[in-house]
Amino acid sequence: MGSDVSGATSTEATTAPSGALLEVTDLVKHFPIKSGLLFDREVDQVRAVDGISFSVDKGETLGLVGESGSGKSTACRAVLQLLKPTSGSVKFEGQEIAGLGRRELRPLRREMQMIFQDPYASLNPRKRVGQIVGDQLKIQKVASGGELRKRVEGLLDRVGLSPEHYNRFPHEFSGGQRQRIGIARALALEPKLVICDEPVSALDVSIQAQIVNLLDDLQDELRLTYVFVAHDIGVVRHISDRIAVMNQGKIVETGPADQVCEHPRDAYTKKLLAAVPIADPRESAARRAERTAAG
Amino acid sequence: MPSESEKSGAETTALEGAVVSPGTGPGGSEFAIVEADSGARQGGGPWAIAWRRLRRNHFALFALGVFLLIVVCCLLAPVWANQVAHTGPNQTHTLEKLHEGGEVKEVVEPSGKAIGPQFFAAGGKFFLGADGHLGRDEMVRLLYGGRSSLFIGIVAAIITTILAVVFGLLSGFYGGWTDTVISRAMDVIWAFPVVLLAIALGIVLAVGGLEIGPIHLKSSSLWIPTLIIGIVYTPYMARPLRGEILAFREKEFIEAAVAQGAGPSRIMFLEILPNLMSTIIVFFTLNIANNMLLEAVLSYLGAGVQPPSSSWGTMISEGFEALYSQPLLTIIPGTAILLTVLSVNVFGDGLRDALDPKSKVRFEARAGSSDPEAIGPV
Amino acid sequence: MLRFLVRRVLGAIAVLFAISVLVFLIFNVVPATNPAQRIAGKNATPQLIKNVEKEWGFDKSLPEQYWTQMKLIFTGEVKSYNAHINVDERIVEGIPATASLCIGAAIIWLAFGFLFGYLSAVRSGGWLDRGLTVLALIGISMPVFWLASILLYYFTYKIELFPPSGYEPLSDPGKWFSHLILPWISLAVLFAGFYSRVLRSSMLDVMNEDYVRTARAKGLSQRRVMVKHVLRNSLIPVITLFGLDFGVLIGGGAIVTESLFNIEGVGLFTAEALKQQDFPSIMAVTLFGAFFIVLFNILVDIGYAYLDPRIRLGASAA
Amino acid sequence: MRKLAIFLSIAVLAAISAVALAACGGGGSGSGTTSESTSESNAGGSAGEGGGSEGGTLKGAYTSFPDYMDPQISYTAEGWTAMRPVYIPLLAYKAAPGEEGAEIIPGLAKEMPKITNGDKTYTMFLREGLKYSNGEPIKAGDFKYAVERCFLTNSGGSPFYTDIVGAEQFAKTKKGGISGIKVNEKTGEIVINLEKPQGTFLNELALMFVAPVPQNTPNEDQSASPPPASGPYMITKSQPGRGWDYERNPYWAKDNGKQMTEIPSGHVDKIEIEVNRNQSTQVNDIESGKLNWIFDPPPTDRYQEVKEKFEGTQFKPEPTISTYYFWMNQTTEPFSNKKVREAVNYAVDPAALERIYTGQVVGTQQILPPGMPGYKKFELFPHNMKKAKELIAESGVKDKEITVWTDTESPNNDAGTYYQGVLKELGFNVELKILNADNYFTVIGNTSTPNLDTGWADWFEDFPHPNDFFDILLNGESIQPTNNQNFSQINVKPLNEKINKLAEEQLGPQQESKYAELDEEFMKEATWAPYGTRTLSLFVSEDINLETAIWNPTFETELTSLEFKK
Repeated sequence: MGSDVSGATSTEATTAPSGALLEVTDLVKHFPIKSGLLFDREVDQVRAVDGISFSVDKGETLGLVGESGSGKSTACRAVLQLLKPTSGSVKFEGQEIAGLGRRELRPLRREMQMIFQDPYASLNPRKRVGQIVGDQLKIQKVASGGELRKRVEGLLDRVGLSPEHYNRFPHEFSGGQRQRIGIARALALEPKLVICDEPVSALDVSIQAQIVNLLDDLQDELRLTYVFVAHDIGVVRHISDRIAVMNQGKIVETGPADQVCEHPRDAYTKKLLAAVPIADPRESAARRAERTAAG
Repeated sequence: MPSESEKSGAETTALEGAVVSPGTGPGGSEFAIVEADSGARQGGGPWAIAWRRLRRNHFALFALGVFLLIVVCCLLAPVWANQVAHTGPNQTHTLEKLHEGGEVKEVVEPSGKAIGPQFFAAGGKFFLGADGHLGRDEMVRLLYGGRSSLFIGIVAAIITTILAVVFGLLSGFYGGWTDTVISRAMDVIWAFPVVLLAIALGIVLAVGGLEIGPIHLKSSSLWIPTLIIGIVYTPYMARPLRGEILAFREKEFIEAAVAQGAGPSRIMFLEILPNLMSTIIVFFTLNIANNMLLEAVLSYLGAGVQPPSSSWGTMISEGFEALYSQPLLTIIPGTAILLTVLSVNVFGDGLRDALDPKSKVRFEARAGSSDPEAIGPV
Repeated sequence: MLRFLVRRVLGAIAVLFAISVLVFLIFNVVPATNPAQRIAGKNATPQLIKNVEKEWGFDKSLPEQYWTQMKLIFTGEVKSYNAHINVDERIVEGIPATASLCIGAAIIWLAFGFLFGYLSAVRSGGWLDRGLTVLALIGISMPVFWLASILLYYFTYKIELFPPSGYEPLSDPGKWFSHLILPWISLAVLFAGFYSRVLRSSMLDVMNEDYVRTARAKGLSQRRVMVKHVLRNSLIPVITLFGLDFGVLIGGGAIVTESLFNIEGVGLFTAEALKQQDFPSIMAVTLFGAFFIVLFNILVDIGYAYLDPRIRLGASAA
Repeated sequence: MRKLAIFLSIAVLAAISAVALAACGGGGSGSGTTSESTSESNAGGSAGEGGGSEGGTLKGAYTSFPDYMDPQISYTAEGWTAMRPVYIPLLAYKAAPGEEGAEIIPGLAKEMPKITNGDKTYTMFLREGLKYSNGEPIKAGDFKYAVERCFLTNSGGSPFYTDIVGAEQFAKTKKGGISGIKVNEKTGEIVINLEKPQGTFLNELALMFVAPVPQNTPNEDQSASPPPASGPYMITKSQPGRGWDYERNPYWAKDNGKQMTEIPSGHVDKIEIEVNRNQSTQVNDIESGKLNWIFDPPPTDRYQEVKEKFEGTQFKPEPTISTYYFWMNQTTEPFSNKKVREAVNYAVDPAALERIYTGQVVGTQQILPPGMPGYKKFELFPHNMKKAKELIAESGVKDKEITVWTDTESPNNDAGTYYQGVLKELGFNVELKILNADNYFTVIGNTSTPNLDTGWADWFEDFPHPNDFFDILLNGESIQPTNNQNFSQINVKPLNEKINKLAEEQLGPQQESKYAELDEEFMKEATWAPYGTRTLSLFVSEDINLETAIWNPTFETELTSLEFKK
């Protein structure tokens, strides 16, 4: 309802061309704080996501950046309906998905997938790689038997793993390899939208680049649309077309990646930029001084 | 542990996940440690690893061997009874005499004292002597009694496991009202002195048997003590399971499954349940041990296996009536229980070390299932 | 803290209520015998049975009977079916004996549990550890009443080292002690084995924690590290268990030990009540026992918070 | 061959036990004289007069507290033994062993009642100047109150007195008193009117149920504070479940005892009874002298050991007037078939059961036990398994499912197991139900309990009168839906009539022989398979004079007869 209007008025930069793949409007997710001597009453709320709006075009990468606790992860989950939003609208290919039931969501699940932050917690330790990647093909009744195996092996190959890994367990892999498994899982159904929730923040710096590059390659190859979430604005800048900066549940600034990074308007964005490590020690020292002055 | 603090704990983690940095979820790091410890590139699945560890534990394997040997012996009870002793477990020989190498011995003296162990002197008859006034063959009764004890121990453990998994999953996974109802019901049984509950049920059912709908159980049925024991221990297993499920529910791989469109039953049984298996297996073995001890207590108090069926518990209780004149009648079945339970416990210990060397469940499993309420206060 | 207490106390009351209803149902819906017939005696005429039914209120509706029963229990006027004993008085009279048994046994099992657990953990993997492990497992695997009867047979009958049984009041400490020593031992063996295992594993867990390694690296002596850092931090699970176990026992849980050794405590009374299916007594002892279990559950939670400052009581969702 | 050998050995055993029994009986009846001789020989040793030394504190033990410590309500041997020296009814059983102990003598009444009005009116007078242990006078009205109190407290004993005129009405309304009892407080006259003649009424007047108590005694259980005593001892402290103490009744020596010379005054000054559930401990405590007397016999486990060690010095077996039997429900298949019942009688072997009871039952195969007036030994069904099987074959009953009932008390449970084996051998499918002893008779006494086919039971006399067996256990008219005692549910009209007719007659030699006939007639019906009478025992410490200790068949140990040696 009136998404056009609100979309247009809230932030001019998000006024994306019609035919946006994902359109999020006034999305709110509050967690109640309950207390009371005898019975729990809701005494307050944590406003994890406090009315955000953005949209993502086909083939585009939107970077969502903010500090820990700014509500990025909650926003991702609310968009994917892994958490029920308190209010607001989420449109996927023009279809309202907020408030849909599990069964109604199931066909849509094929279209939007998520890559999780923690490659250790996001893979079921008791399942083999083949199952982890292939199960959804079964759930969505896309493939089974030998065909399923073939597809999974193909996927493993595509993300840079060996097909022999099919029967291995997650604990036999390193963090980077695990994240590749997570990516293979997300791509198994050839989704249109992939939400990457800090996919590299738990990894060593050297491996981070490999994964980011992999994601980049895959995007080109499969014409994927990404929402890329990170707390490190440097990583986000590298991969994103546009950037939205989140602080305390709200989007404080959005715009094309370079614009946001070169000419930040919001004080918070500036602060984030100041935190990006710089290779040159001198510059880094200067930045630090800047930061303390700002703080 | 009180369920409340568990619940509040779950709520806090849920919030932390959302509000605080999702970067360092406690779950993730825990798994990392496990991995680091077990050697990141260890080959094979979790079961293969566990099996390799278990295979090195000779003591535990020996215990398993002892247990299996006992099981096999008890299964062979009819063979011994028919081929060697030539008598049944409930056949009385009050007035019979034993002709043994020219010597004639009375199976039961007029004073009621029974014949002692003959070993092979009488061709295997009365191998361990007779059981008191009735002159039943102690060895035959021991073997048949072992069947009852093992049946109760194992089947009750199966019942407990099924109930606990179902309740634990429903309660831990669905939360809300389901959780409240199940948790409160568990609280009640938890606060009920276990032996008291079991005995109360046992005594009441010993009179009339059980008739619920199509189920008719005679009062002498082995199923009555089995069911009682199975039900009574359920909360001790369901609670720790629920706790674990609550922790798993917050793990990202569950979200991943949801994101793939998996339904609740798929998540419960295919995603969560496999992760509970090692806990369940550990509980299961400990349950067998504890069930056999509880069976003994119940039978001793007249609320367990009903005579003339014998179990090791009833045999101790019968032997106890002749403790001063024939202490062997108490010592023999007691030793049988001790050996069996000890072998299960030793094996269970090894199994736990093999399956989950770092697991916190180690303590919970013990505290929960062998909660002294159950076997201690007796 | 207040919030925690209020909630737990209310929860406890609800649990006790549920238990009382459960016991009431078990004995009034399932069973086959009419207590009036039993009370009336073997030669009873139908008129007599009717009189008994009326006087004891068995002709009233179940909720009414339940209400009367609870009222009697809480006003201390409840009488047993069998001998018209005042059940509440009898329970109160049994407390000293039960307390003597439980406290004494607890001291023994804690002492041995700690000693064995500590040694086992310090020498983990060595022969001493293995020996103690086997000992502890044997203790855990033994039917308590069987151990008790063997002790009875050997020490009171065969070599007559200890007086057979019965409870002697503390007013004669020598007698009190000699009569309780066997019951203490037979009750303590299981717990000692169990606690030593729990302490061992929890100490091993703590020993692998970083701060212990740090303490060691700082050059603190082994014993100092073990006692000051490891032992202290390993206590939580043991304390938890102890609270729960002790609550059960003090509430009359030592049914078999008390009846085997003829210790006139709550457990013995429970055993008799169960044997005679004496409903009022069973109801009262069950509530009594459950009360202690619930009480010690609460105490354990408080003790928890005291030992581990990371746990805050009543801190839900905040 | 082998069977014959067994049979012979049983026969020999039976003969030996019969001889032994005869010897015991002889010893018992002669104990009066021997005790005098020993007391004379002991007299020089101490200051005591007569027997052993007077005074001292007797310590005793019970395995459980009596059902009630209240004369009107208690209905167990435990209670009766305990209160025997405390409460004296108008009439009393003589404090003597064996048959002599069945003799009824005047208690608080001056003499035996005059029976008039076609055996329906009993008139007697209370002795004068009697006092309770609290100093209050004993009044004639106290007797009336005692009878009424029986009904007011819903005592299990009250059914004995429903034949008194107005008693049934009183049982219903509990108001207005029992019109059939008239008392005159001045003269002490007591007149009791019965609805119909009752041959057992003298016996019933001598029961503890109607021992007078002060009229201000509350009409509820007084176990914790028993009413004041009329006998030689008073209960000074009673802790239900734990124990109780006696001291001498100060008014006994001064008043009551002077008049009731036939009631012994007792030897010790104090008696302390504790409840000790562990019977084995009780035995140890007797051996070590910590206890002087125990109520219950040594546990089966240690019976032989004690018997061998102490028989004649501290221990003597005492026969009781009791019958242990298997009942067979005649209203249902297969026991409605007389051949089956006979077969069971042939198949059950009392010799086996003697062993199961470790020698504490003496085999018999009839209703009335030795010691009961009217007992005449006969044996209709000598053990014969072959014949039993033939009878079953003749009866045509095959593969019938039956349930055998017994209780948990050892060795009754073993007896049930043995019986189950016997029935299996006869070709039945048998399920054994072993119920808790406290509940057992209530369950099998409820005729609506399913599967009441056959099972174990015992009966100890309430008083030494054969009517106490036949009327309660075998009269078809006394079958009732609950608290039934006629477990076989036998209902044979001519036999019922015979019982009813004999019940109205005072017991004499003629009646006794009629009861003996009745005994045989019931056994011809094979309504029970009786297997023995129980032997209990007296076991005292070393310093108690066993010779003078008296075992009364109704009240068991006479506490007043126990004295310390020297």
